[in-house]
Amino acid sequence: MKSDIVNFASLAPAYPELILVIGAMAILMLGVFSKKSANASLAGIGIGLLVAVGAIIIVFPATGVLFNGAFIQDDFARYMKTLVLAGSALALVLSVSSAVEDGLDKFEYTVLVLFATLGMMMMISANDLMSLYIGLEMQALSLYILAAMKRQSTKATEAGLKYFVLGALSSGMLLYGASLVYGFTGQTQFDKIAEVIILGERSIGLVFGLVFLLAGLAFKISAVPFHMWTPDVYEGAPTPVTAFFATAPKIAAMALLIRLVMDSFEPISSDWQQVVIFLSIASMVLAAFAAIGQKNLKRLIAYSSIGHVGFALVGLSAGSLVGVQGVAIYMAIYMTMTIGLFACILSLKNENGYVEEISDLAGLAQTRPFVAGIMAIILFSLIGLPPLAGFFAKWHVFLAAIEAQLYILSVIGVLASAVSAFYYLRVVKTMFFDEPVQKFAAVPNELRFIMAVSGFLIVTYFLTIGSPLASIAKTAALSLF
Amino acid sequence: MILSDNILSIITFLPLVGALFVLLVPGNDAVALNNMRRIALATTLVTFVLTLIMWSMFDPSNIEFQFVQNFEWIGNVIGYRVGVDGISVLFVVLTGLLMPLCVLTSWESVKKRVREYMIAFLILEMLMMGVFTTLDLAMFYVFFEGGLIPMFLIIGIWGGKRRIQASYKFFFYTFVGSVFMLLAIMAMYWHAGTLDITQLLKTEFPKEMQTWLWLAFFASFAVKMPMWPFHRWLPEAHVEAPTAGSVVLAAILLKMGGYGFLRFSLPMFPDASAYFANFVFVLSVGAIVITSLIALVQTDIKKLIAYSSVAHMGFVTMGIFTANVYGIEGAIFQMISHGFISGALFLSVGVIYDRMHTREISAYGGLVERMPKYAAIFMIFTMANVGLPGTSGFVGEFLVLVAIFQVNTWFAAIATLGVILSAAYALWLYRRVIFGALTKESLKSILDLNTREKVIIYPLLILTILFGFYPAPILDTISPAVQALVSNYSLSIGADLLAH
Amino acid sequence: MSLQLFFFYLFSTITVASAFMVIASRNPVHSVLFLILAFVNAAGIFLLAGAEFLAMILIVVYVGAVAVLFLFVVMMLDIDFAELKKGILQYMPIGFLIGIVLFLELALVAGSWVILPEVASSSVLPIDDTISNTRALGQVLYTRYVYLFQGAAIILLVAMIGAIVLTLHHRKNVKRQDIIEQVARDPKTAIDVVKVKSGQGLNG
Amino acid sequence: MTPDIEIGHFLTLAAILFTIGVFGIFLNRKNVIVILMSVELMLLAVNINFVAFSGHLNDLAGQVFALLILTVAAAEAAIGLAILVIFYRNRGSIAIDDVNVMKG
Amino acid sequence: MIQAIVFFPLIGALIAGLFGSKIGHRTSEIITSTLLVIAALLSWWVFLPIAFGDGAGETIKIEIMRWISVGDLDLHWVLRVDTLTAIMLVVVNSVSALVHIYSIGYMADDPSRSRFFAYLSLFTFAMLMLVTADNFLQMFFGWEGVGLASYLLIGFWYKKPSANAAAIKAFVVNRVGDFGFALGIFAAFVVLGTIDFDGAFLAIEGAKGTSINFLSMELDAMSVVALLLFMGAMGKSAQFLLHTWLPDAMEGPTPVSALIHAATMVTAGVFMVARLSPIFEASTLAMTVVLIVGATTAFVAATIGLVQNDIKRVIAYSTMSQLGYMFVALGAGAYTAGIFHLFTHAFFKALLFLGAGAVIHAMHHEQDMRKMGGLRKKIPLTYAMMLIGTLALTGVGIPGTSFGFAGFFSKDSIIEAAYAVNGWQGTFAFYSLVIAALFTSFYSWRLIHLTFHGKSRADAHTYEHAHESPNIMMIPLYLLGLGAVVTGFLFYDQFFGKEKYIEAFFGHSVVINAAIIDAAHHVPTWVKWSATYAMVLGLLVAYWMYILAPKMPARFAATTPWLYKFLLNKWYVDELYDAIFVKPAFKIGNFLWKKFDDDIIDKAIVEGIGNKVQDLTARVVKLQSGYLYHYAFVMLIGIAALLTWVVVGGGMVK
Repeated sequence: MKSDIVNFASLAPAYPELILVIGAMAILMLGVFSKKSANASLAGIGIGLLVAVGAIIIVFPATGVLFNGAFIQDDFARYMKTLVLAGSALALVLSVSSAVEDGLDKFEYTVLVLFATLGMMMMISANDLMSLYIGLEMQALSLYILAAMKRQSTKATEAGLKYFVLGALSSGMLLYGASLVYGFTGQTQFDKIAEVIILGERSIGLVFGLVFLLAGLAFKISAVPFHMWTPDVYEGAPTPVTAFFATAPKIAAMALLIRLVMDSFEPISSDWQQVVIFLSIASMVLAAFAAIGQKNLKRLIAYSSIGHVGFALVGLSAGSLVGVQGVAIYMAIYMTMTIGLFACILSLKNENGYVEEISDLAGLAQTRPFVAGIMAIILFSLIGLPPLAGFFAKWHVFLAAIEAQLYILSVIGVLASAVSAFYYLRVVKTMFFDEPVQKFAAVPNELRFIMAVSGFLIVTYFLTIGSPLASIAKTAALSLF
Repeated sequence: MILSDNILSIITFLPLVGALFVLLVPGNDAVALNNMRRIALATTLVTFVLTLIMWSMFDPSNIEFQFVQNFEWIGNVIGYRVGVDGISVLFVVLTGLLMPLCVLTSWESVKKRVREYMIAFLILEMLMMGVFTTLDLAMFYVFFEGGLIPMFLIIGIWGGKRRIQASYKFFFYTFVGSVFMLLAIMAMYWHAGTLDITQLLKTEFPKEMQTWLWLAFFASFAVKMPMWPFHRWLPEAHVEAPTAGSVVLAAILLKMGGYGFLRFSLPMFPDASAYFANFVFVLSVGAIVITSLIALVQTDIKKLIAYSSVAHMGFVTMGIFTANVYGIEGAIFQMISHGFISGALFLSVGVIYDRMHTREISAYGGLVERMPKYAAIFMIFTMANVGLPGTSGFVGEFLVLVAIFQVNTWFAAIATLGVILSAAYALWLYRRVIFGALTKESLKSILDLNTREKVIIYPLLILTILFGFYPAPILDTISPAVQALVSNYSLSIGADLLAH
Repeated sequence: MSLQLFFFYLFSTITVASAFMVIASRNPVHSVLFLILAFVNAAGIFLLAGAEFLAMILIVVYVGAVAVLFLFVVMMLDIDFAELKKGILQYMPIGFLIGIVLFLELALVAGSWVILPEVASSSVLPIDDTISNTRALGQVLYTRYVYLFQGAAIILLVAMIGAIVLTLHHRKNVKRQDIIEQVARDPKTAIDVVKVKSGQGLNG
Repeated sequence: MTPDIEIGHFLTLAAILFTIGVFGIFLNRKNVIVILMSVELMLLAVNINFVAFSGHLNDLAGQVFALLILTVAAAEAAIGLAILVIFYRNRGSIAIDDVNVMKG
Repeated sequence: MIQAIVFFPLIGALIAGLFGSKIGHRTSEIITSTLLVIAALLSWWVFLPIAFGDGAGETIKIEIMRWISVGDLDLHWVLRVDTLTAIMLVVVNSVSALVHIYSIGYMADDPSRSRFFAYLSLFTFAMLMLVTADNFLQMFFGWEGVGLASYLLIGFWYKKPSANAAAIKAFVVNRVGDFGFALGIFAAFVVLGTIDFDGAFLAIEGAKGTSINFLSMELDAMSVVALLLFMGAMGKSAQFLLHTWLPDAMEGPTPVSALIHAATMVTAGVFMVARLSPIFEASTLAMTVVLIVGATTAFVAATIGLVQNDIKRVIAYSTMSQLGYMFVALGAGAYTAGIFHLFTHAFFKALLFLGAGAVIHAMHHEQDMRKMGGLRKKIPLTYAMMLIGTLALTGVGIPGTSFGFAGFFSKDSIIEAAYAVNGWQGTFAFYSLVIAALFTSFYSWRLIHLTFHGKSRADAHTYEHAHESPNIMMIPLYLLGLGAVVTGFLFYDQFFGKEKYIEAFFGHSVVINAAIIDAAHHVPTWVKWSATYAMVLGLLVAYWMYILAPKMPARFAATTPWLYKFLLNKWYVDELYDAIFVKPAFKIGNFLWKKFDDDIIDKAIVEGIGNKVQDLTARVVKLQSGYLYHYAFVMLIGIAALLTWVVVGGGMVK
């Protein structure tokens, strides 16, 4: 009954988490004991904290398994954590300009984002069903609160309520699955589970446990049919929160899903593969169709994110190194695009407040050419048109699917992407082909910067980050094999 | 030599640099707009000169790829590889030639959002150049598909009344068509272990696989060509696009399909190509006859020319799949010459559209009265379109027909019928627009070609006639490469026959 | 039937019945009370399974805290007796079908449990019958599971922050005690002498 | 200490409770709070599973897991009720059919 | 020198066409005409030594440059001159030069004369390229070139809708012929392996008797080649079934009619068959077809000519009929006779057209003969010239002597040759030709009578102001008149005299079939006289009907209205084509466009998919009802489905 922590230095792989949790509590204290006007600077500190943690992950590549196997830090975890931290930090940056309007001008907002991030990092590093659960819940509870944080808003509270109820349901399913897996293997640690599975034949309880676990995680990444919360929550939650929802938690949950299936259930890969394929097809197809009818930008993005999760799962379906690498790349590109897109949306404010309807964007190319240009780039990239980054994202995952000879999945996937082009183009059309109807307030500088960077990365992906990202993602993926 | 090593990369990416400069031009006043136009023109002109230099350095007798650069790139899967051979070199030159003309065409007719327009065009040029120079299959797809974005915007922003439907149609037809190719490319990668086209050309794919790959590529190229019955996007896109857009569409974008067939379908999937040849022929002659008949009844000038493009592309596909030297050289020649001719025809339509702002045939008549020079030029291009000997339009058609006659006389006979029909619709158009009495009030003060328009059209005119009488520069350039292609093709078909 | 089995059936029957009543009763207060009943019986089941500490925790934390919190909220929100809305039966058949399918599948699992001998013998944390359950848990919770323990602690912190940030209202019109202000009062500010004319009253 | 009662009994009980919880969620049209209770029932089912497995596997980890679940579920219930309260403040109702501003 | 002959017209065309507006009409006229005259003189310079001196020498070949070289196909631009070409050079350049000169007068009032002269010269150039071709494709170039030029010339008065229609018709109908020509070239390339003339002719021996799969039929290779090529000839030479464009082409200015539709373009078909005579010789079937088509054309055109009222149309049908004669000669194997008729016909037919032009000029562009009459006194010189032309056309002469107008010699040669052909086809051809000769005589004299004799039916003003044309128009007439008189007896020996003369003259430029020539020379005397009888009979009837009893024609028409109508409407061929080809083409086009493209592809498929997508979208969106229990329900259905799927699909249930 001993802990494997012998001294402080042996905690090195968990330094990022430690720093984050200490920092978060420090900010909590600062927030409690400082005036309301200090909120913005607290957010700044929070961003700095996230960046610092990210820097530590990148600069000090300490890897290893800690806490008797509950926590693992490897290249994959480092890659995904970097993405998550970037997503969280950017989400905080995005909220600066609209904090007051969105009811986010509270220090608790920063703190909760930090705790959510901590949860995500725990998810990514989870190597045990228990740490999986704890990380997941830490993240989820923070997010429930964030969604409902604009508490005077009917929409936000409804979003929080829906998210919470369905999230709790999904947690129940996940736990039921965890209990079955535990019961049928006697283990909670991922690698040990795999060892046990190899020994015996696959039993029905185990497979059911797997399915329940997958369902629980599918909820977190909002894969169909566990996606129902997504459109409503995206629409209802304050926009910066939505931006946060759409990026970091998904990446974390996807990382967790990957680790779970690749580590624990590798021996019964055909079982989880068919589930993942189902989730993937359902997500791609449903999102493509459902999004066409949307008028609200945030709902549109919600469906879009559902679709993109479907595409990412195409890579996972292959269950191969190339597939994991593809998903890793996909999530990075997806995050870049999504953050950029939200920066665009948050930069559009007219006399009635922030723009949420697609029709409000009419003629944006003439009134705000920069925003419209970046947004168009991002939308084309989301469609998956070369030479933009979104194409390469799809390239990597479909490459894996083809290698695994998942032809039907691939064909459905590419057709779904063709259908999805329709709704993205509608936005482009509104911005570029229609005549302008309204005026917009000036664009805050930090958003301008985010837009520019994300646009630049998307456009020059194949020249700049494409190659390094591919090799980093490959290193990350290799650590799972 | 630095230039010859990098010339293809320079040609490909120079327009991008130009686009960047256009982006950075400050201000939006008349001077700034003119500066943007000048930058665009200069960029395209320099690119054109470079393509000419490249052509002059190109050694036709060498059937290998030339000016090659090759290194691994993204994830060691996609490589940066460029190079041209006899089949692709002329498309590069054609693209180089037409882009300055397009910029010139848009000089005055495009008044709104000049900056975006020029950027879109320059990016489009880069992508088109990339299609023809890249030697990596994935990058081919990137360039091939990337053209959708600028073209979608060009049609949608600067197009005519129904521009939105047209741009959507253009986008979806081509997009849906090409996604299958993407999957096929991946399958090829896993089979061959590389995306290097030079390596893939040496790879033998199993027969069963060839069939699927061929069909996937076909879906993409057939839409792009476009082959009947996948052609519906073309008339609308042509009609609604601004003049320069139509020119690029007709003169270059359509050629990507033919180029693709030549570069991939034929050499990489020879068995499947042989198997599907008759299928292609049926569609091709169908295109020739059917779209010619449809062209006959059009009321919109651009639509008529668009349909005639489809018919002409029918000759191209037919020529390619005859898989003999006449057919393939004819097809390539036809593509190049169609580049001049259809480009010039759309430019010509643009000339009167700029003046009258209508494309309805019935709105014109008797133009020769006021515009004799225009009438003469339009006549020459009409005749070239009809395939009159002495124009470049003839040589390609003739070679293709010679080729198809050797393969199947039925197809040859029906395709030759197209010769009659093309005369009918082209002259019928000419008669209604140019001839007749000038009775319409609106036309009474219409002006003949101005200097800028002459500068645009004369080069095409000269080339059309020059290559009609002396096609050797083109044929000599492509000949060895085509010979090699054909002999490899028949070798693999023949070898296959022996195996059975 | 052994005594243990008898009690198992007793507890489980009551648990299931009260669980059913939780979702079936029309009065939310009754639902909460049935929930408490279900928890108490579940604690009995825990005891039968050998988890004494958890059984106690269930009663202390769940019955004592969570369920009471539920009750509190139900009372606070003063929810009406909801009448059964129309259309509820519309989804009944399909809902029932799904439920049955789900149950049957879960039951399928129940009958299929086998454990490999090598798995059984390689337990990570074998239960030591010589020490009490509570002690055993205490031994691992702060050592082996310190990471998860800390994580759970943070979750509770988050829940606390959340509850406060969501529900704490600084209402303007609510009177609060401010000791400094109370102490600092003097007659000048506290007393206002008003002369009231007869028959008019005091019109504030 | 391995309990005398067969594991199947526990699992079946858990399955019944889980199913009841599930029913409670989607057949309930009255108010949201019952849904929260249904979730508690599901978690109870899970805990029964864990405890039963723990006993039969002779492994303490299951009980630790159940302990964690109890802790976290309590926190979750707190958050849920907090959200419910502010929702009620906004809408004056927690009837399920009223949670329907956003759809489509 | 050859280059000069061929390219002077091109230079003229370019100058007049490109710089016409700058240098003025008069300068354009002078330049083009001068260049043409020089070219014509040079042509004679080439021709005369062959005709009267050393005879045919080596074939001259002048390579200009490479053209298409692909695989085994190696084509060059080569000017090839042998006797046949030399004859054509003379014909083309002479007539063209005269027409140029004539046009200076005729077109004096036209505002865009330089364009006209450019077209004329361009036409001449194309024609020269055709006749100097050394391979099929160059010939095809010239072939299409004249098609283009004729299109431009017919449509010269672009404001007239009828002129436009006629121009398009000419081009398109010619293209129908070209369809065959093109296929013929392809077939020749396949069968003979090359499409250079010399190479192809050499390969004929080997190709004889082989068969080719054409349109899924196994056919004799040479017949396929020859017949396909002949189809081209039919189009260009307005043979029956592909003749409809020729009468309509009279919408062009009259000099154009003279140049194109009399002397040069229409004879291209004849020239082609003669040039390719080795190929035709290799196929009996083809020869028979040529013969029959020619005979039919001669007859049909003559019948139609009987009732036409437009002065130019009468001559046009006569042209068509005479072309039929030429093809009969070719079909009979008497190629030189065909060429002979081509040669003489060029002069007298051009004369007739230009004369008609002079009449029209005099009558202020009135072409309807019913509104003429009595012009003899007003324009006697024109009358004389027309008379010469008519005498030549009807073939006035005394058989057995060397007295006769040009047409007499050539036409009689053909009739004799036709008689000499064995078998039913020979008989058919012979009688068709004789009857055609009768009709020819009738309508020619009818033309003369209606136009020049009797009383004027024109309105008084026009008649009063009718006047002789200026000299610039009359001099070409005189020259052509001279030709119409003398070319017959002057060149009879070279074309259809003794075999050795012919051989000396033609060399190897055409196949000389000694047997048929010999047989033609030894036909019975009645045969030799038959044409003359027919001519005289026709003359007499015409005289009776139009001078003695002017009411007869109307009564005649009234008694057999169906025949009259049938002929007046040109055998209803136009209407037939309209019904079979033109209207259906537009209808099918419309159908394919509106029904197939618009309705099926666009509406049904593309928009159908679009609507399906919309439907699906609506349903999916409806699923997202906003109700929590629905959401939960979906999740639970999802998990239940997944569980079931892995259980059933994963083989967990045994």
